[in-house]
Formats: sequence, structure tokens, C-alpha cells
Amino acid sequence: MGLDRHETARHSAAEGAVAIGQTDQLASGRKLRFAAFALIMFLVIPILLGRSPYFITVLTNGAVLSFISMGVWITFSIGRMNLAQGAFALVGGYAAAILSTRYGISFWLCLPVSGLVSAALGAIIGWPVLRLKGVYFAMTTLSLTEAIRLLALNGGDITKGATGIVNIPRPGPISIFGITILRFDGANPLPYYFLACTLLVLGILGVWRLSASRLGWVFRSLRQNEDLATSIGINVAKYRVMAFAICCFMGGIGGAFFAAFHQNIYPATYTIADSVNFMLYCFLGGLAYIFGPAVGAFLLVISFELLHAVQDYQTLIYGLLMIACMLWLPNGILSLGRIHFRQRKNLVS
Amino acid sequence: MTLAILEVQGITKRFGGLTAVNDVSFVVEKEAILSVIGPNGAGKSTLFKLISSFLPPTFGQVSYEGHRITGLSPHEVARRGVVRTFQETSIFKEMTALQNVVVAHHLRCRASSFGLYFSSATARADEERFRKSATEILVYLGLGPVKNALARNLPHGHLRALGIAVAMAAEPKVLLLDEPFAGMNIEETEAAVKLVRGVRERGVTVILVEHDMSAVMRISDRIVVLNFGIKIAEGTPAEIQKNEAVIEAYLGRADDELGH
Amino acid sequence: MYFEFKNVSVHYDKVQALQNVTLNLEQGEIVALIGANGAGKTSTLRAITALAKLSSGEIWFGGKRIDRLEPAAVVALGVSMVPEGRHVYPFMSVKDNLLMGAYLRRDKNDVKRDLDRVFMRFPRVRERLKQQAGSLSGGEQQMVVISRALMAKPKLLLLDEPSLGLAPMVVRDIARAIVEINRDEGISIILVEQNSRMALKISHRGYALETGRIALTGKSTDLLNDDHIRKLYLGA
Amino acid sequence: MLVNGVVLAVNYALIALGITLIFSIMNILNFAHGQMFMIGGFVVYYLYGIFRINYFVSLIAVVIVLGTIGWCFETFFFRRIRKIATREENSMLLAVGTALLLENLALSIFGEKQRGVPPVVTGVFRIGNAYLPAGRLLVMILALALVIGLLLLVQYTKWGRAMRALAQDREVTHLMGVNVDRVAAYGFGLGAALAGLAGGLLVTVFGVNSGVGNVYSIKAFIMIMIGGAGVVPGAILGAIVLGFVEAIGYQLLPGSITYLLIFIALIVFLIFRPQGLLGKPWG
Repeated sequence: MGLDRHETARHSAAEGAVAIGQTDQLASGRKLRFAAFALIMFLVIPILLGRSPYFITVLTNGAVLSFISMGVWITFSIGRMNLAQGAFALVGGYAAAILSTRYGISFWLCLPVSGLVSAALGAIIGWPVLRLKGVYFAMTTLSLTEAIRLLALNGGDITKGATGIVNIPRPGPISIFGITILRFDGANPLPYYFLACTLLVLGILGVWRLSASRLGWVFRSLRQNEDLATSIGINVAKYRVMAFAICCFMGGIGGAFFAAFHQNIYPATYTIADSVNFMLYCFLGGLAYIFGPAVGAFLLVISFELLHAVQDYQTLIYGLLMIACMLWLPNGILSLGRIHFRQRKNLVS
Repeated sequence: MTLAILEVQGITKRFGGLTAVNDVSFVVEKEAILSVIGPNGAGKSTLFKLISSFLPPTFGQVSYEGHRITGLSPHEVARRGVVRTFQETSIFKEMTALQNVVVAHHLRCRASSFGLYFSSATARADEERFRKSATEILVYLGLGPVKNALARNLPHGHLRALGIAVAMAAEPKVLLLDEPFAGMNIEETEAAVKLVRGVRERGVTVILVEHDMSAVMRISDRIVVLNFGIKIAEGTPAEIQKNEAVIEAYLGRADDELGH
Repeated sequence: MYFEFKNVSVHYDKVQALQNVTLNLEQGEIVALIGANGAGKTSTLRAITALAKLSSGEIWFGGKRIDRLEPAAVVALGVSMVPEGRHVYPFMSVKDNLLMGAYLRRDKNDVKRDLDRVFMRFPRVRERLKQQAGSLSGGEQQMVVISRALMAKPKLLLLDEPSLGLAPMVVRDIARAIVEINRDEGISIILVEQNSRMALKISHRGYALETGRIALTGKSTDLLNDDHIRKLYLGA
Repeated sequence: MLVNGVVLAVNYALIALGITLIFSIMNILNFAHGQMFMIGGFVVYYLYGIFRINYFVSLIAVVIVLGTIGWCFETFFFRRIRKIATREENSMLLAVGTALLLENLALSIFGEKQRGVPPVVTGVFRIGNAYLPAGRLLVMILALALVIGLLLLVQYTKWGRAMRALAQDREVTHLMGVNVDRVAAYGFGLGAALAGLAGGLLVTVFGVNSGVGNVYSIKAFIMIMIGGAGVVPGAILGAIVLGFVEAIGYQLLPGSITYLLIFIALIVFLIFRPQGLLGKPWG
């Protein structure tokens, strides 16, 4: 382990040179890799699997779950273990559902608004709660997931209680110059898939940018030593609320997407188990990597779809996997490919 | 007295029933080096936290350049120019020495959060400036050769210096050093003393807490002695060494018989 | 040889803390280890009590090889360590602190007798018996920690920086207590100190460590007059 | 209503003391605490409810089963994590993993149905205007006896002293000659057993189903956040507060609203007192 830690450390030093904006040799390598990833997502997969609605749906799920988990990853970068992401996905989902069913607002407006609603709520709750650290923060956020579920359950006419909100309208078609490019109907999940990929790609780009900018470094400094950060004049409270709000924003967007995708939302759509899963994806992929949450989410989502037989035991296997991951692969799957993926590394424990 | 930069006025801190700092007052003159001494648990660290606003006092206040800074949040106090270091080695362990100091330039950022995120021209220019200034600070403190080493791998002496470098990056007017010479041998202490003097040469007022009496006596312009949270003496090193109350409570009489 | 370090090396991660250190101690001796922070003094003590694993070398105590034992087993052989920084159990009464020192001992009457002996040596500890140890002053805590170590009935006592952060006058009390413990009870002592002058004054022999190696060794009285030592550690 | 409050409070105290024990000794937040409670309930359901074994014998079985689970968790999982982990989150996630594991095992083995057991004792006592079923009185007395027994054990035995010592300073406790690994494993086992016992007691009142785990984990968290984490009096105080608030709330409001209000109150409370009522400030 000692050896392992030193390796990680050295690479992060290399990373720093990029992040503080120097010769972009490493960065261009990353860009190339990222372009390849986007190409696969947008072209290769639809061509290969476009005819199988089933696989496309699975991948759509994977993409949006990755997106939501990336928010959790950001809260990890300020040194907080966030078990409330399910709650904020629920908030986003309900915001979208209420806005579209009650007020007939278009999905395309609902999507960002739901994200903002989640972010605003996250900022309000985060302000006091983020003063807690470690297990205290984890406990509180876990309770928060349950609290928001209860809120949805007792929301009366607004949330429709346990029956949830159903018949959420589908997104309107996207057209350019009068030509409809994507039509969101029930028959073909491909448009949803494209939307999900767009979210994911934007999410990765956004987090990447964040990570390399001074904001990313400020977040990292909070993770490593909040008192020291304060002493050099960093407004710790502001930045940790900012990080948490970004996280909730991503949760809200993801929740809104799924609400429109499934056309329904219930209080039980996101429970504690979901909050835990979002975190598991991050850990499984590797907290030190921007691609970590995506790798973790796709890996688990796809493998479960492939292994129909064991689906009943999903949580059992997740539990075992989590234990195994912590015991034998505490730095995540991507740490295995350290040499190849070294450039992607952005955050080190 | 006209040159006072920092004034501690009747400051008191109670934790439950325990009074850690009791009605302590003193004045720090501009570009002076003032040491606070006293046994462990005498309230020195608490006093530091009170001055840097990491803790709110029960009574009393601290003024800096004539303005009350008590009650401000600690990062705000740092912004005004009162910057503290920490006991032991408090740095960002997972960053290189250079990154530590670059991040510590935060107060001088002119770009907004959005600018930072989208890497606006201002933000880029800032980072360029910070890297230059950080390199300069590191070289000045003798850390030039290790600037790209990861902080956690640096040896003890370097970490101390890096802690000071991080604080210097925040452009302090008043620097609070918490035990800067702890764990150093005579030779290392000598180098560190020079370093602190150099910091003062740059126009920074230094307040330090220290146990190493010989270093304190050499470096300080004035000394404040605390015992059980109460200021028992204040004066120049020569005065303190002769002060009856200090000898009684802290220094003790000249060497008693020890050994075999 | 009563206690012996043979070519001991210790690594933390990849950093070498001790490099081929060889040192020894006769029964009844006080041996001082001096040196700057990071020189390996604390690592030496941690190696003895098995809190740090050796990467090579052997440690012998009272005719037994102890470097492969668990910490508890080393303690059971009669090695007691007072770690740096006065680690009392802050939320326990002073009495419970002392009784923790006697954790491995079964004979209750014997423990009681030793409690009384400790009280004779440190009357202040008896006065504070019911108080939470965390509420004591620095000097009192140091007395509690040393008393706690004595409660284990050690043959070899390891003291890590007992003077750290104490007022100079309290340092003298502690130094006197160390001399007395060694003289009255015949306990051998390894004393690690930043306060080199005090350490060399009360010890029989000394070792100066520099970056994980022994730089110099000899009788303490000789070391006190050695030019190198004076320049580096005594500031004369 | 108040009687219910007392019954809940003493049982919650068992839960809170168990999680506090594990938390303070090993600095591990036992996310699986509620699941351990639930398993305790099922052990009693099967042994006493189905196989008709004496209730008290069943409770002893609970101690053995849960104690073993706790001991195994510490010995096989957490001990290793402590040695290799680079960050605090690792042990937290491991704890979450154990919770999922137990939850799903219970679901697979016991099914989803709500289970109840026949009353251990029958009859009703009348205290003033309130009626107290003998079953609840029994549960209350047993829980109270266990709480007091535990406190005595921790305060006055050598082993209890070693556990307290371990909670305060791990390394120094090594130096006292304590076999730290063994004490930690027993401590974890004891904490788990307390959760199980609370489950075994409350099953006679509320029954049990395999979904209650997270609910009770959250209750445990709320209690230690109210009282202050890692502090024994804090755990008891938290249990009393939650027990009474719950009993009163359930009387006046639907259950889920009660809890919603509790959560809101908790967050507001944390704004003003993040260290809990009796806790030390969290560093």
C-alpha cells in the first residue's frame, strides 16, 4: 500500500503542471481520448446497437446515472461523503413533473429549472449541514434522503403522495430549420439516448474544466485542510456550498431527465439505496479520476442487465462488491490502469 | 504607540468552566517581532486563535490598524492582513510545494468565480502572476530546489518553511507563527531565526509562540509571558529574564543540581 | 548485554527512518538519545515497543529477541513506554489512568502497593486522583503518564520527550524524578530528548542521532564537552 | 403516551449505546446497526415465535448471533481497512456495504412479510389514567436492566476500562499491553449484540420486517446527533429525546409527518448546535 500511495502522489504532481496551465502536451492527450469517447457514444454505439431498444435504454440509464454520480464526485473533491444525491434527484424529478403537468411548461425549460431548484435547495440545506464533516455529514445526508422522501409522501396535492405523479409529458421534438431531428415518442428510446449522452458529455467536460481551474484547486485545498484554507483567506463556507450546489444541480437535472423518460415519479423513485449507489459508482470507478463515476456506473448498470439471473440479488451483490472494493481495490477500478490513464488523474486522496 | 498595528484589549476566553485566556491586553508595534511564551496549556494557542478569529472571545477585542477585527470570519481577517500558521506542519499534503503556494495566493485573485471557471483572460493572467510570485517566495525561503516535490514527501525542516511560504503568499501585514522552531536543532533553529528576521525585513509584523527560550530571547523585540491564561509579564528579553514573576512561575531559579 | 539494538533499519512507506542503528544499554543505566526532529529518536522507541516494524536487524532484551513480538507481549516482558506529548486518557479519572498502566497485572494487592509507591513519589497525583486527567496542567499530566508507566512494573522505561512543552522549572522536577526512579527502583531508562543539555546531565551515556544513523556516542559527561555536540545541540 | 415514550426511550438507549460503543472505540459509524436490530428481531421471531423456545433463551441466542456477526465484521473487514485505508471514507463505505449485505440477506432469508410474535406475558397494569400492558412493562424493565448493566460494565470492569481507553487513545492502549485487536472485536460484537437485543425486545411490541433496518439506522443516527456522537450520556439523552418526541408525535400526527418534522427540527438544531447537546465540538 505504501508503494501504491507514492505512485499516486507522483502522478498528481504531474497533473498539477497541467492544471496550472502549462505546456498542454498531457492535456491534448486527454482531449484526444475524450473525443474518442464522445465519438463512440454518439456514433459507434447508435450504429451498432441502435436497433435494440433494450440496450439503448440500458445505456441511457447508465449515462444519466453517471451524470448524477459526477455530482457526488464533486462533493468528494471537497472532502465530504454525500449520501443525499437521491434526495436531490427526487427534488429535480418532482420539480420537472410539477412544472410540466400543472403548468404545461416545456420539458426543455423544465430541465434546467429543475436543476436550479435542486441547487437552490441544496445551497439552503448545505449551508448549515456542510459545517459537519466525515461521518457526521454522511449521517445527516443519509437522513436527508429519507426526509425528502417523506416530504414527497406528505406533499398533499402538490406531490400527490404515494400515488406519485404520472403521465408526465414527453419532451417536445427538437427541430432545426423546421426539420425535426429528434422526436421523443414511446417507440424509440434513441432520442433519449442522445439526450443522455449529451448530458454526460457536457457533464464530463464541465467537471473537467472545473477540476483544472482554480476552483478545482480551491476545492482540493478544502479537502486537504479547511483550517489552512481559511487562514490564507479562502471563504471556505462559500466554496463548499458552491460545490454542494453544483452537485445538487446535477442530481436535479438527472432526476428531471428520468421523470420525463419514465413519465412518472414516486416518493420511492429514489431511496437511500440510490443515494448509496451513486456513491458506490464513484468509489468503484475511482475517486481520483474524472471518469471514475462514469466507469463505475456503466460497469454496474451494464453487468446487471447482462446477468438477468442475479437481478433479484442486486443489493446483496452491491453490498459484497462494495466490501470487496474497499478491501482489495480501495482506489477504484481505474487505479488498475494507472499507467495508461495517468493523465486523467485529477484528484488524489 | 502611534506605530501600533495590532492591539489586544482585555481578551478573555472561557470553555465551560475553564478560563483559557483571562483579560489579556498588549500592543504590537509595526514591524516588530513579539513572542508569546508560557508553559503548555497557558493559553498561547487559544490566544492565537482569538487574534486570527478562529475562535470568538468571551470578552474583549482585537483591533488591527485601528479597526476592530474581532467578530469577523477568519478568512476575512486573513484578507485584511492578519495571517496565522499552525503548529506542526499544516500544508496541503497532496499538492506540490509550488501548488501549495499558488493556491495560497487566493486573496489576490481578481477574477470572479465564473471567470475562474471559464479561465478568463484575467484568471489566466492571475495564475501567471501567482506562479511567478510563488516561485519567488519559494526561492527566497530556500525551497527552490524542491518546488515540484509533493508536499507530503518533504522533510520536516522544509515543511516548516513551506508553511511560512503559504502564509507569506497571502501577503500578511501581521504574521502569527505557532512554534516555528519546535523540533529543530541549534543549527536549524539558527537558519529559521534568520528566515523570520527576513520576513520582518519585508515589512511584516511577526507574533510568535515558542518554547525555545534561547531563540525567543535572540529574536524578539518584546515578549509577553502567559501563565494559566493570565499575562504575568511583558517587556524586552532583558527585562523578562530578570522579571521575578516570570522566574517564579516559568523560568525557575538558576540551574539547580541535576544528575548524579 | 541487557538491551541491544543490532543493525536495525526501519522504513515508513519508502522513507527510511532508521539506518543500521546499533545501540545498547546495561541494566540500571540511563541512556539518552538526542538529535533533531526526524533524526529517528522516536522511531527507535517505536521499534522497541513493536509499534514500528523493522525492515532489518534485531532487538534483544533480557536475553530474548523481541522484534517479532506484538506490542502487548513486549509490554508483558517489562518494557514500558511514555509516548511524546503526554498522552493521558483525557476523559478518564487519574485513577483509571493509573489502573490502565497495570492492565496486565493480576495481583491486586501488589497493584495497590505500587499505587502507594507512586503516590509517595508524586503526591500531586494522589491529590488529583478523582479528576479527569484531561483537566490537569501539563506538568501534572506528565507525572500521571510516568506514574502510569511505572504501574506496569517495568524493567525498562522508555521516555519520549518528557520535557516537551513544560515550563523550564517543571522540566527540572521531571528530570529529578527520572533520576530518582532510576536510582531507587533500579529501572533502566532510555530517554529521548530535544532538551539535550538536560538529557545529557541526567544520563550515564548518550547517543546522538542524525538522519536515522548514530552520529556519535559516549559517556554523557564526555558528550557534554564534545565540540560537535556543543555546536549542534547545546548552542554553547 | 408518556408510558410509550418511556418504553421507546429505554430501547432506543440500547440502540444508541450500541452504535456509540462501536463509534467511539473504532471510529466507525455502523451503518448496519439498524439491520442488526432487525436480525435480532427475526432471531426472536423464529426461536420464540415459531419454535416456541423460551423468550429469555431466545434473547441469549440473539446475543450470540449478533455478537458473532459484529465480531466477524471487525475481524475480517474493518481491521484490514484500518491498516490499508488512505481515507476515512473507505471505512464508511465498507460500513454501508455491510448494511446492504445484511439487509439483502435478511430479505432473501426472511422474506418481506411483517412478522409478529405472541405476547411473552399478558395482562395490563393501570397507572393513574394510563394503561400499561405487561408486555411493554417487561420490555421496559429488561431494556433498563441492560442499559444499567452495560454502563456498569463499561465503568467498573477491567475490560470496560480497556474499551474506554481504546476509544480515547489507540496507540497508548497498545503500550499498556492491551490486545487492541481483541478488545476492538469484542467491542464491535457487544455493540452489535445491543442492537440485536433492542430488536429482540421491540419485536414483541411492534413486530419486525426486513425493511426496518434503514429506519432504525437513521433513528440511531438522529439520537447520536442530538446527544453528541461518541459520548455515552449523549447517547442516552438522545434516546430519551427521540423516544418521547416520537411517542408524542405519533399520537398527534401520522407517522411519516412526525418523522418529517423530526428531520426538519434536526437540521435546524444542527445549525445552532452542530456538536449535539453533550458532544465536544467536532474537529
